[in-house]
Amino acid sequence: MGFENIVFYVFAGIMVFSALMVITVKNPVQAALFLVLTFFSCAAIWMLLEAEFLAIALVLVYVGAVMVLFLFVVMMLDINVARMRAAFMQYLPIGIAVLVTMAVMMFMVVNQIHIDAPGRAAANYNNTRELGLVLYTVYVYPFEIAAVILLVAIIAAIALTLRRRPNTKHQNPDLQIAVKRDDRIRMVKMDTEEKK
Amino acid sequence: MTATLLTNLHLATPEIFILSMASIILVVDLFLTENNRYITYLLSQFTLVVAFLLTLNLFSGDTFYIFSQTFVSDPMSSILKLGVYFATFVTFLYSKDYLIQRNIFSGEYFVLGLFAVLGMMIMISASSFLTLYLGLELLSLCLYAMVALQRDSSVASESAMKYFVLGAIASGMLLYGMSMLYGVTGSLDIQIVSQQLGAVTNKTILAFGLVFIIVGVAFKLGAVPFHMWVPDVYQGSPTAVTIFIATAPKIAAFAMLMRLLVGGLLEIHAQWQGILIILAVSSMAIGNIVAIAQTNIKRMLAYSTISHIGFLMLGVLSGTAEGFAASMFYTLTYVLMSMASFGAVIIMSRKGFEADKLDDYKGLNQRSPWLALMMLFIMFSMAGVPPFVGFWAKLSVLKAVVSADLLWLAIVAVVFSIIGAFYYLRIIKLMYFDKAEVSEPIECAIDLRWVFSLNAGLILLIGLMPESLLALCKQVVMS
Amino acid sequence: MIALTDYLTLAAILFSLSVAGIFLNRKNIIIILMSIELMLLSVNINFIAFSHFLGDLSGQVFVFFILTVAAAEAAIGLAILVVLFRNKRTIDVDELDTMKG
Amino acid sequence: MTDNMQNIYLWIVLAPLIGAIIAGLFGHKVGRAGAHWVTIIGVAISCVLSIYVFKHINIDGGATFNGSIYTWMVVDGLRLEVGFLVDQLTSMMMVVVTFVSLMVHIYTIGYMKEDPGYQRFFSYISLFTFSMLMLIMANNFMQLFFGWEAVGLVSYLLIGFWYTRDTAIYANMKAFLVNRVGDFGFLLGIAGVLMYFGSLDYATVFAGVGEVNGQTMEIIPGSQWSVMTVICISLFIGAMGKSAQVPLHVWLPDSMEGPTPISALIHAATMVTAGIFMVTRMSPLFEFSETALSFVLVIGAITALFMGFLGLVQNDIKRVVAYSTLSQLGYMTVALGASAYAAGVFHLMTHAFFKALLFLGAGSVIIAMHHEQDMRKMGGLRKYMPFTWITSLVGSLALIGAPFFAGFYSKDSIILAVQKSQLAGSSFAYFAVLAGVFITALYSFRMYFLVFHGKERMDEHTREHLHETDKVVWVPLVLLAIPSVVIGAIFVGDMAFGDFFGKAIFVLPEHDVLGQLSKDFFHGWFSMGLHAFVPGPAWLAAAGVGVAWFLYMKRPDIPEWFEQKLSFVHKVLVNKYYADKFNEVFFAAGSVGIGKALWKFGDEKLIDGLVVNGSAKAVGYVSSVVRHVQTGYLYHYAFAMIIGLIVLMGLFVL
Repeated sequence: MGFENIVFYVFAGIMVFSALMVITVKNPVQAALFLVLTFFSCAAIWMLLEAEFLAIALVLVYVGAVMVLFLFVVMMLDINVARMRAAFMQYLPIGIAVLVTMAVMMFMVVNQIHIDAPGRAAANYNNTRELGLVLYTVYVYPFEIAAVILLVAIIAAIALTLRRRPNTKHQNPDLQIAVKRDDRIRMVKMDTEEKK
Repeated sequence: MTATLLTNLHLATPEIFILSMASIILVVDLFLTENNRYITYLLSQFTLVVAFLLTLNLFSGDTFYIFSQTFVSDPMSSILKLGVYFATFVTFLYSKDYLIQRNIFSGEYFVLGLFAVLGMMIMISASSFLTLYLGLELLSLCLYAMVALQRDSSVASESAMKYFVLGAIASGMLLYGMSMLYGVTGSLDIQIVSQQLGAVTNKTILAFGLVFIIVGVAFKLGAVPFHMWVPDVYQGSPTAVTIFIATAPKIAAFAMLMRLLVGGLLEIHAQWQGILIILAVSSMAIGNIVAIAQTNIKRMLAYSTISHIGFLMLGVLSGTAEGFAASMFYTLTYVLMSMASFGAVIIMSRKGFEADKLDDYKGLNQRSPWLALMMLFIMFSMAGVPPFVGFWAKLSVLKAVVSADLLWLAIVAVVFSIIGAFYYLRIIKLMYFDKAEVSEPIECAIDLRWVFSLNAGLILLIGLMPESLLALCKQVVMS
Repeated sequence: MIALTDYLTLAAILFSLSVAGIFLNRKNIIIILMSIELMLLSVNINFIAFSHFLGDLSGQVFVFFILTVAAAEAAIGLAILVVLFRNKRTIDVDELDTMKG
Repeated sequence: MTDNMQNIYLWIVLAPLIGAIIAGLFGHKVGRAGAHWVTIIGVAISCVLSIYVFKHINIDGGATFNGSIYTWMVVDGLRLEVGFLVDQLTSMMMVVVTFVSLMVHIYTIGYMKEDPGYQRFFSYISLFTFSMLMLIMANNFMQLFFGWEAVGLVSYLLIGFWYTRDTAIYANMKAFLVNRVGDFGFLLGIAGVLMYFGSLDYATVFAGVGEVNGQTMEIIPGSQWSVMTVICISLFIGAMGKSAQVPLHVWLPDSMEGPTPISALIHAATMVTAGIFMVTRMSPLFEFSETALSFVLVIGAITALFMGFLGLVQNDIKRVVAYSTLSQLGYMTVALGASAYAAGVFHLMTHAFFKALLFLGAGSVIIAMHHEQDMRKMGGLRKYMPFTWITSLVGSLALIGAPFFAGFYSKDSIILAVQKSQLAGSSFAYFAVLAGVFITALYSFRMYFLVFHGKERMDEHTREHLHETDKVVWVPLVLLAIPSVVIGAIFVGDMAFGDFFGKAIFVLPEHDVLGQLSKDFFHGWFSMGLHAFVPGPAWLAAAGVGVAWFLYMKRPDIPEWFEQKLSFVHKVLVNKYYADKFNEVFFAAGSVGIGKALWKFGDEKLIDGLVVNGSAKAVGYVSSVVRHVQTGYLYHYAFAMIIGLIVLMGLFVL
C-alpha cells in the first residue's frame, strides 16, 4: 500500500505547509491563494477516504465561490499591506507556545482512538448516489434548514452592504418605456412675430 | 418511505408556519413604502401570536420524534418555544418606536428576527447534533446581521465583527467536540449517543469531546471565560437588538445545554459537573465584580447577565431533575427580568439620545415615579430580594445545589449575589436619592407604557405565586 | 495503510494552526476569517475520517451541511467586514477597541 | 374562644396596616389630620387588643395560640404559610411594640408638624408597626424573615426620609449594607434549619432538636462542625446586624439622621430589639450549643462596655442616646449568652420604655432648640421645659439603674445572672457589665447636666424662643415616664425570677442561672431594691453620677484641661489638694480618654473605615482592575477562549 501512503503524506505535507503560510504571509491575497492550496490538498485526502462527492464539492464551493468572495473583498478594500505585519514577531513566541500546547494535547488524545480500517468499497460504489439517497430522505429536515440559512445569508449580505447612492447614473427601463410624448415635448403656442 | 418520513408532520407546524410567514413578510416588505412599513411589524406580531397558539395547541405530555429522529417534540420544547415567542413579541413591541426614531425601522429587522426565532425553535427541538448545529447557526447568523443592522454606526459594526469572529470560533470548537463524540459513538442522534456512552471504554476521549462541546455551549450562554463578546455586543448594538439578544436566545442556549449535556451526556455527569462548576463560579465572580465598575447601563446589564448565567448553570450542574427544573425556571424568569430592564433603557431613550449612562437614571423618581417604581421592581428582582421572582429563581437553584451535596458552592453563590446586589441597589439609589440632571418628563407611548408595566408587574406577580411556574418546569423536565 | 489516528492528527495540527492564526494576526481581520475556515476544514477532516472508518454515512452528511453553513457564514462575515471598513476605513484588529472594560 | 382569639390577633396585625394603607395611598385625600387620625386609631386598636391579649394569656393564664392563618404555597412538601404563635413572650412584645408605637404616633403630630411629608411619614410608621408585629407573632422562620426584612426596609425608608440631606443618604446606604451582612448570616441560619430540620415551623423545629443535636457538618472539607453551633451562630449574626452588636453596630449611630420619633420607635425600642427577641425565641436551639452561647456572651459584653465609652465623647444629643442604646443592647445580649433569656427580655421591655422616653425627651429638646442637636450649645433648659426636664431625669435614672426604677431591676438581674454563669467568657462579661454601669451613669448624667443644668450656652435668639413644647409632645413623655418608674418593680418577680414566660423560653437545667438566683437571692422587689444599698452595681452608678456632676457641673474645666495637658496627672500626684479626688478624676477622665481613642481609631478608622468602607473599596478596586482584562481587542478575547479551552482540557482530559 505504498502509493496510498505517499499520496497521504505528500498532500498532508502540502496542506500543513500551506495552512502555515495562510497564517504567516504578509499579503492577504497570497494568504487566500494558500488557502486555496490547502483546500485542494484536503480534497485529495478526502478522495483517499472515499468521500468523492465532498472532495469535489469542496473544490467547487470553496475554491470556486468562497475563496473568490474572499479575494474579491481583499481587492475591494484598499488595505495597506506593509503596516499589517507589525507586532507579528512580538507575539510569535506566545503563538508558537499555544500552537504546540494545543497540538500536543490534542495528539495525546486522538492517538488513543483506534478503529480498524474497513475494506475498500466495490468499484461500482457511488458515493454521490448514496449521499443523495439519505440527503433527500433521512436528512430532509436539516436540508430545509440549510436552505433557510443560505436565504438568511443572502438577506443579511444585501441588507448590510447594498447602498443606494442617489447620484449614481443608471438607466431605469421601466421609466424609459413608460415615457409619453408629452413628457418630452412641450408645445408652445405663440403669436407670430413680425420679422424686423 | 414517505409514510415514515412525513408522519406526524403536524408537530412541526409552528416551524413551518414561521418559515412561511417570514418568507411572505420578506416579499411583502418589498412593496411597502416607508409610511406603511408598520404592516411588516403587524404581520410579524401576528405570526408570533399564531405560532404561540399553534404550539399551545400541540402541547401534550408525550414525546414524539419525527423527521427520522432529528426533531423532537416534548413538553419541555413546547414550553421553551412559548417562552421564545413571548420574549420576541415583547421585544418587537419595545423596539418599534426605537427603530422608527433611528431610521432603522426596516423589514430586515423583523424578518431576521423571525428567522432567528426559527433557529431557536430548531435548537429547542433538536434531537440530533446536526439539527442542533444548524439551528444554532441559523440563530447566530441572524444575530450577527442584526447587530450590524445600524450600518452607519461604527460601534455597532465593531461589535458585530467581534461577535462574528468569536462566535465562529466557538461553533468551530463545538463542531470539533461533536466530531469526537460521533467518532466514539458512531451516531449523530443524541438519543443513540447517550445509549452508546456506557459502552465506550476510553473515557478520556469522551472528556475530550465534552470539553469542546461545553466551550461551544458556554460561549452561547456567555459564561466566563467565553463571555468576552457579551459586554461589547450588548453595548455596541442598537438597544432594540440588544434586548433581542439578551432574551430569547438565552432560552435557546438553555435548551442546547439541556439537549447536549442532559439529553446526551448524562452518563458522564461526573465529568461535566466539574467543568460547569468552574465556569459557574468564575462567571458569578467576574460578572458581579466587574459590573460594579461600569458606568454604562447596557454594559452593566451585560455583566449582570454573565453572573446570572453562572447561577443558571448551578441548577444544571447539580445533575438532578430538581436542578434542571430550577435552571429552567431561572432561565424563563431571567428572560423576563432582562426584557424589562432593557425595556426601561428603550423607554428612557429618545430620538438622538441613548439613555445608556448610569447617570441618565439620576433622580428618575422625580421625573417619572412610575418608571422608577417599575425599575425598582426589576432591580430588586435581579438582586434576588423577596418577594420578587428573582428570589425564587435563586432559591430554587441554591436548593438544588445544596441537595447535590455542594454546600460550599451554594455559599460561594450567595456571597457573590450579595456583592452583586450592590450595583443593582446603586441604580435604585441613583433613581430615588440623587438629583435629576435634566427635569423634563419622560415621554412614552401608551402601548409601551402598558407592556412595560405588565412586564414589571409579572416579575412581582410570579414572585408572589411562583409555585405554578415552578411546578410546570418540574413537570416538563420530568417527562 | 493509513490509520485513523493519522487523519485525526492531521486535523489536530490544522486545528492548532487555525487557533494560532487567530491569535497571531493582530492586524488583518481577513486572515482571521481565513483561520476560521481552516478550523472548519479540520473538523470536516475529522468527520470524514470517522465516517469512513465507521462505515457510516452520516458523518459525510454533516460535512455537507458544514460546508453549506461555512459558505453562508463567510458571506455574512465578509458583509460585516465591508460595513466595518466603510465606517472605520480600516480592518485593523488593533483599532477595534472603542468598547472595553 | 379560639376563633375569637384568632380574630383578635388578626385585627391587632391588620389595624395598623389598614391605617398605613389609607394614609399612604390616600394621603392627599384624607389630609394631614385625617392621616394622623386614621393611623393613630389603627395603632390604638392594636394596642388595646394587645393589652387584652396580654391579660388573657399572661395574667389569666389563657391558652397560648399556635396556628396558621393562610397557606401561601407548598413547594416540595415545604409549607410556606402565614401563622401566629402567641405565647407569653409574644404577648409581652406585642404590648411593648404597640404601646411605644402609639406614643410615637401621638408625638409625631407635634414633631413633624411642619414637614411636607407628613402623611407619608405616618404611613411608614404604621407600616413599620405592622411589620414588627408580623415579625414577633410569626410561628415560622419564613414569616420571621419577611418581617425581619420588612422592618429593615421601612427603617431604610425612614432613615432616608429627609433624602435631600446628603448625610441621610449615606447613613441609609450604610445601614443597608451592614444589615446585608447580618441578613446573609441569618439566611444561612434559616437555610441550615431547613436543611437539617426539614421544616420552617417553629414547633416542628424545636421538637426536632434532639435528633439534630450532636450531628456535624462539613463546610470546609476535612473539618467537622457541630450543626447546632453553625446554625445558632449564623442566626446570631443576623441578630448582630439588626441589634447592632459589634462589629455590625456602625449603622446605628448614623441612623440618627432620621427624624427623632423614628430613632425612638425603631432604633431604640423595637426594631433593634428584634435580634434579642429572635434569639430568645430560638432559645431551644441556642441552649444546645455552648459555643454559640459563649460567642453571644462575649460579643454582648464587648458591645456593652465599649459602646458606653464612645457615648462619653459625643456632643450630639441624639448620638449619646444612640450609643447608650448600643450599650444597653449589649447588656441584653449578655443576658442571652448567660442563658438568662428572661432577664434579657425583661431588660428589653424596661429599656423600650425608658429609652423611648429619653429619645422623645431629646426630640423635645431639639424642637425647642430649633433643631440644634449640639449639647455644647444647650444648658439650663430645666427652667424653660419643666416636663421635659422631669421626664428626662426619670429616664436617665431608669437608664443608669437607680434603685427602684425600672432599669435597676432588669439590669441588676442581668449582672447577677452573668455572675452566676459558668460559660467560657463569663468572667470577662461580668467585668464588662459591672464597668458598664459606671460608664452608663457617667455619660447619661453628662448629657443630663449639659442639657438641663449649668450655664445657658445657646445664642440669644434661641433663648428668647425657648418654651415647653406642645401637649402632643410632652404627654407621651409623661405616659412613658410612668412605666419607666414602676414597670420594673411590678414585673421583676414574675418575669426575671418567676415562671412568667412558661414554655415560651427553654433553658437547660444546668444553664438555669435565673432559677438558682430566684431560690438563693430573690425575695420580692422591695428587698431587691434595698439590697442595692449594700455595695454593688448601684454604688458604681452613683459614683458615675457623682463624677459626671463633678466634671461637667462643678469643674467643667477639668476634662478640657486633662485633654490639653497630660502632665496634669503628674501635678495631681504632687499637689496634695487633689489627692482625695485623684481616683475619681483619674478614672473618669481616663475613661473619657479611652472613649476618644476608641472612637477615633477603633470605630472610625478600624471598623467603619477598614471593615465597612474598606471591603466596599476592596471590591471596587478589584472590579476596576479586573475590568481591564476586557481590553477591547479581539485577539485577547479569542486568546481568553483558547486559554479557557486549554485549561479545561488540562484539568479534565489529561
